[in-house]
Amino acid sequence: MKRKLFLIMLVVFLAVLSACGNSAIQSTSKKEEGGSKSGGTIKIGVLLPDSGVYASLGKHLHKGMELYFDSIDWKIGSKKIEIIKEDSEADPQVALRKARKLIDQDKVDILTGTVSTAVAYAIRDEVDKKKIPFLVSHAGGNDLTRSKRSDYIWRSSFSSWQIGNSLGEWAFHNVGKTMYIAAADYAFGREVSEAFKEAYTAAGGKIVGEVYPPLGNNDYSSYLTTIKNAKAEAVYAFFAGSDAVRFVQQYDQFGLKEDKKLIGSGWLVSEDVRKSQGNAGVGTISSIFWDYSIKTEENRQFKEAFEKKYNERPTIEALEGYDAAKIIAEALTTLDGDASDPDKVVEAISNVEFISPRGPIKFDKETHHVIQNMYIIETKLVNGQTENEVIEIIEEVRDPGK
Amino acid sequence: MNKKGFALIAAVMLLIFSPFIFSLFYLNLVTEILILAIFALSLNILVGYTGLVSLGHAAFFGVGAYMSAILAREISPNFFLTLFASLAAAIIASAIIGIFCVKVSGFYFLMLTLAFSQMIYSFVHQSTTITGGSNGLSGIPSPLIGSLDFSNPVYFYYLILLLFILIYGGLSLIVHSPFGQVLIGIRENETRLKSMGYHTTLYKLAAFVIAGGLGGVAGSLYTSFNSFISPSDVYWTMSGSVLIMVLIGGSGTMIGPVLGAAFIVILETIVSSYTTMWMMIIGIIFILFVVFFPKGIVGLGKLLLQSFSKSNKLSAISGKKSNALYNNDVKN
Amino acid sequence: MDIIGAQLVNSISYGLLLFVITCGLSLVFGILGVLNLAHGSLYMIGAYVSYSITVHSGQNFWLALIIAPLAVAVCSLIIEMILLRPTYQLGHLSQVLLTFGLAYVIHDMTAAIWGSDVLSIPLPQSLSGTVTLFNQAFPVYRLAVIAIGLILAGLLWFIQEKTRWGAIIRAGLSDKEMICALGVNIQLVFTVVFFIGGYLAGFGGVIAAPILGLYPSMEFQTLILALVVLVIGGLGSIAGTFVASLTIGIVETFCRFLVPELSLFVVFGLMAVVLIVKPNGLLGRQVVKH
Amino acid sequence: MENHVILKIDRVGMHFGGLEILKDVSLEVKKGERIGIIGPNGAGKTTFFNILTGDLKPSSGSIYYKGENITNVANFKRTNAGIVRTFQRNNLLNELTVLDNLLLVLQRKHHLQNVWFKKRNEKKYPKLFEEANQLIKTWGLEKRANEIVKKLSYGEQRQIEILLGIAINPQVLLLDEPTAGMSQAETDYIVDLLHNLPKDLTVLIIEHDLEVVFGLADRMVVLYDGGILIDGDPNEVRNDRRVNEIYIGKEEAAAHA
Repeated sequence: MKRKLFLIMLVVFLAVLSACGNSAIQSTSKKEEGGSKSGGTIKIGVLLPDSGVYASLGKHLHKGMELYFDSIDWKIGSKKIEIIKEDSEADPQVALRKARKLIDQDKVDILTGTVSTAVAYAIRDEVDKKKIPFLVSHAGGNDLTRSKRSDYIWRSSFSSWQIGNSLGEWAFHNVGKTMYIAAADYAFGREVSEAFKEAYTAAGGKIVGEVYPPLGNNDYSSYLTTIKNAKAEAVYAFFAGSDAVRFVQQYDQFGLKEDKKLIGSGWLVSEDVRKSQGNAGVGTISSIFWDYSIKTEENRQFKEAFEKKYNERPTIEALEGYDAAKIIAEALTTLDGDASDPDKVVEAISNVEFISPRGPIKFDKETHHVIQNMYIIETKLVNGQTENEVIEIIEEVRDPGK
Repeated sequence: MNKKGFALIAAVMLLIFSPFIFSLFYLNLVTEILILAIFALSLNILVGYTGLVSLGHAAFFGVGAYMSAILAREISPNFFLTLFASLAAAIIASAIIGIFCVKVSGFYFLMLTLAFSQMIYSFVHQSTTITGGSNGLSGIPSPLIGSLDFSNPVYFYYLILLLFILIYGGLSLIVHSPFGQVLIGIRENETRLKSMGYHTTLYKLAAFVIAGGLGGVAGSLYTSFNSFISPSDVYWTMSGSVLIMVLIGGSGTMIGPVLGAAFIVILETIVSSYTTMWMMIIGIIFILFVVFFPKGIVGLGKLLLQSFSKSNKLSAISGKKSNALYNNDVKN
Repeated sequence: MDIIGAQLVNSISYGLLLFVITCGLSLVFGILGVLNLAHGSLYMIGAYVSYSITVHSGQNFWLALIIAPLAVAVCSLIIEMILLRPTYQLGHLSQVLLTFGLAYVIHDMTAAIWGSDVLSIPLPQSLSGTVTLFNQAFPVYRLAVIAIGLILAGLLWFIQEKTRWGAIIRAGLSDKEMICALGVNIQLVFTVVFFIGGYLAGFGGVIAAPILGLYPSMEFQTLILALVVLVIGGLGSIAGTFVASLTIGIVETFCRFLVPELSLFVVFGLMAVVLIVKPNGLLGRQVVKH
Repeated sequence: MENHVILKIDRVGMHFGGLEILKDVSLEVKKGERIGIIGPNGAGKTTFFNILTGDLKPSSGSIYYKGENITNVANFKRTNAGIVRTFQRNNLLNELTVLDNLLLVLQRKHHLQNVWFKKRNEKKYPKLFEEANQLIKTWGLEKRANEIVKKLSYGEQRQIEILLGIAINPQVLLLDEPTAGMSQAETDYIVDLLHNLPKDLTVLIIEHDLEVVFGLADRMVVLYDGGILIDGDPNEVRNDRRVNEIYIGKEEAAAHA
């Protein structure tokens, strides 16, 4: 008898519970929630990896964002800015779960982040369906502003096309007529080298061979021997993080630097890996959209502020975080801090235009992708340490969107 | 009404009312737990009932998931089509792999399943044109049954709940059936089973295929749920985490893997919002369970229940405790 | 022909690097029957400790090579005494799981101490040059790794075959009760073997660090590779581990050279084939049932 | 039918590496015979059993069962054909109950093992449970039916070891030291049970306890150094000088030491 009574009470209890609160049934049957979202605060959901292989990139993006919001005192007009961080790990499914939490539970007004392109693709439908403005601050997969374009997704970082394409023509004229390509075997590596190949061969260059070591490959000796014996004047490489450290070091150790110039994307010799490479990176030419060595007033101020706050040099990810924060702030300022209407927010983002530490940036309203300068940089030895130097600027590079 | 039936009805009722109580986020979380619970239940047939510890179960999850994703994109998002195609693909894959794996046992079985799953992983990772490579496949249309669209999370939840109940019920029938008892016998002493006249290799293969097939179903549901699949769900770490779910929950019991899945998903979701050290926390909890509660959450629960229920005489406890611990589901 | 020769040198150097990384795991498994899934983590600790030492000692690689393996061995000793010793009665599967949980814990501990940036250790000054073989420059350090691998293999072989300790160890392999009867403290054997296993893991970490670098999740990658070597070689056989390391070195290097698309596939393919055709590994002991 | 040969072992040899364990052993077993196999440790008795059951493949020679060559037939198939063994060391499903151990045997016998979706309980399988309970009762294990096997005494486990073999209704039963390690009372009990086995059942029994084996067997085979030394009437064997020298004498010496 007791149990039957308990069951009846359970039913009553559940029925009462379901009558109040915002249950799933209610929120899915209602169309728009209107102003119930934020009161006096603007909630920004930040989805970045705090653990796993990309943790250090996530950390720098966070630092950059916080640096900018510090500078405006975490306020836009009368509204307070609140960031809600979630760890995307390196797992798209976990990231999607976290994105749902930010959107459904925390009711963020704007979403930003994602280092991994797979994560960005994974949450793409969710933000599109729920009309959450999503500013991509790192993930560079081409399709995000092409076939997977959404009204609510804007990208302030880069596309793999921009990275690869920018060096193609320049390399043909200044490096050599024959090229070997070595890139990490994952979607991004393939896209970057594809874009480079296109531009390089269009200029008249010849690709002698290609090799795609797996992501996280530990020993490049076999590939290097193959490359060494190929008849190419130079090598275009795409590697990042620990792969970049190992590849550049081993490239030097196996004596390839003497007869084949190494060129590639900026991550090959970026701020965060150069120190670990020793002097191996010296002489490398790469293309990227920002570098520590850019000599503009905006960049000087950014570097100074960053070094003062964190006592270390900013990395390119710090810059990405900084710019993403600034874009969000500038867009919302034009709306007086009212982030309740996602359509107005994305409209405001599309009109943002300012001079960033990386040079002037604005958005392509067609593709939703950032239009920015690309820099060709060379790694040199300065006072016993490697430093990059900008040797050429390619202005206003626009992703073709196709 | 016995104790067990009562608990069952209460649990099912709670699940049925979930959409009325939980907010959307928690409802999605419950959906995800149910899908991963199906995955863990499938592995449990191998690990818990047949005694074959596999470190490659994500392979079948992946086969099912990619099968669903490709079919939904290229042919039709019809739910039954994707579900049964995934089931069939996973059954075929597990039958082929199983033929080799069931010939070895113990550590060798662990390593051989790992080897096969890593081969499938590298295939998925490499075949960019079919599987989207490292970026995975996204924008997969939500499942349809006739003209009914399951993009609404509440409908989808009920669909998953129904499937979960069917699979849970089906599996508990199987493990208590004469066939299931053969599997338990193999776990306990394969030599003896052979000398009783059982073709144990065939039974192990059957268990492998059931596990693989249901793993594929779980993968298919996961794809439908998230509209997305990527190679990280086929990687060995996925196999490792589902194994942890089974072991923490309580292997060789029906409810254990479900509790394990819930525990890990909730832990990972909640804890990682506060600290980046969630791996350490899972690691420590895992170690504690291995040392103190080798029978998982289920074993812990039974211990607690026994120490609470004062009606039991002391002698009955001491006599029955180990009984319950070592023989969780076998007797019922 | 030069390119084949060069690739052969690459194979051997990579293979012996694998041997240096793996032999500790093989030793512990062979003697104690404990599959230490925290082996990769001990390797990682070795690499990070040697990083800290080189940074604070003005890039003194040799100092790191002396201290870091000892530090790891002490860690390993602590793990054995606090975690494993009280749980020997739980059985092998539980111990495997225990070390797996430990790997998770160590993962976050190292991340908390050393951060998640990519780090590396510069080559020791004296070994940083190159030598030309088969018309190609080879880093001296790679050749040194070959020498170290060979010496280590020889040393382990000598200890196992020619010394009293080796005799005890071999006895322990076949019959634990017997060595108890011989009046040997089996507890001590376990502790010492675990200590040595930890030392070798740390040693591997220091030797590999200048080549492989330091980065988050490096231990899991190493662990998987080490398990593959262990399986292919035959469980717990030092000679088997040596042969397997070289085999993988050769197969993987030449696969990268000839069909690079398959290089991820081939190692696991090789492992599967060995497990199917010769489940005891290339040089594993034949286990007779009954 | 009395003189019908059920099992024929034809020049079976077995070696592991360089070690020769069985040398050209030949033996014909007639239906209903009770054969005792004795011999010193290491004579190859258990290996001989393992070859008969298919747990080991002989290096040479063949085995015929009811006229059919079964040398390459898998062990479980031989069980199903009627050749059933018990083990020298208890080899039970230790974590399961006595009843569950027995049910596994019986469900195989009644071809119920491939039923998937019907719970195995007393209501749904009344005959199966009835038979199991009957056997348990016959063997005096009623109070132990729902105990986990490993909680039972050694003697009781030994009893179950034999029970599991007999429950299949074998045609040839191979008993590997059925009374090893048992007390005198337990041994007597087992011997009594073995005496009551159906008369048409063929039994091969390895036994160290000579009292037991001479009591049960109507034919004795002495294995020595991998070959058959003597094959004959129990009384003949008992009085054979060679047997007393190489086997019995040693055993007794050991027993008195």
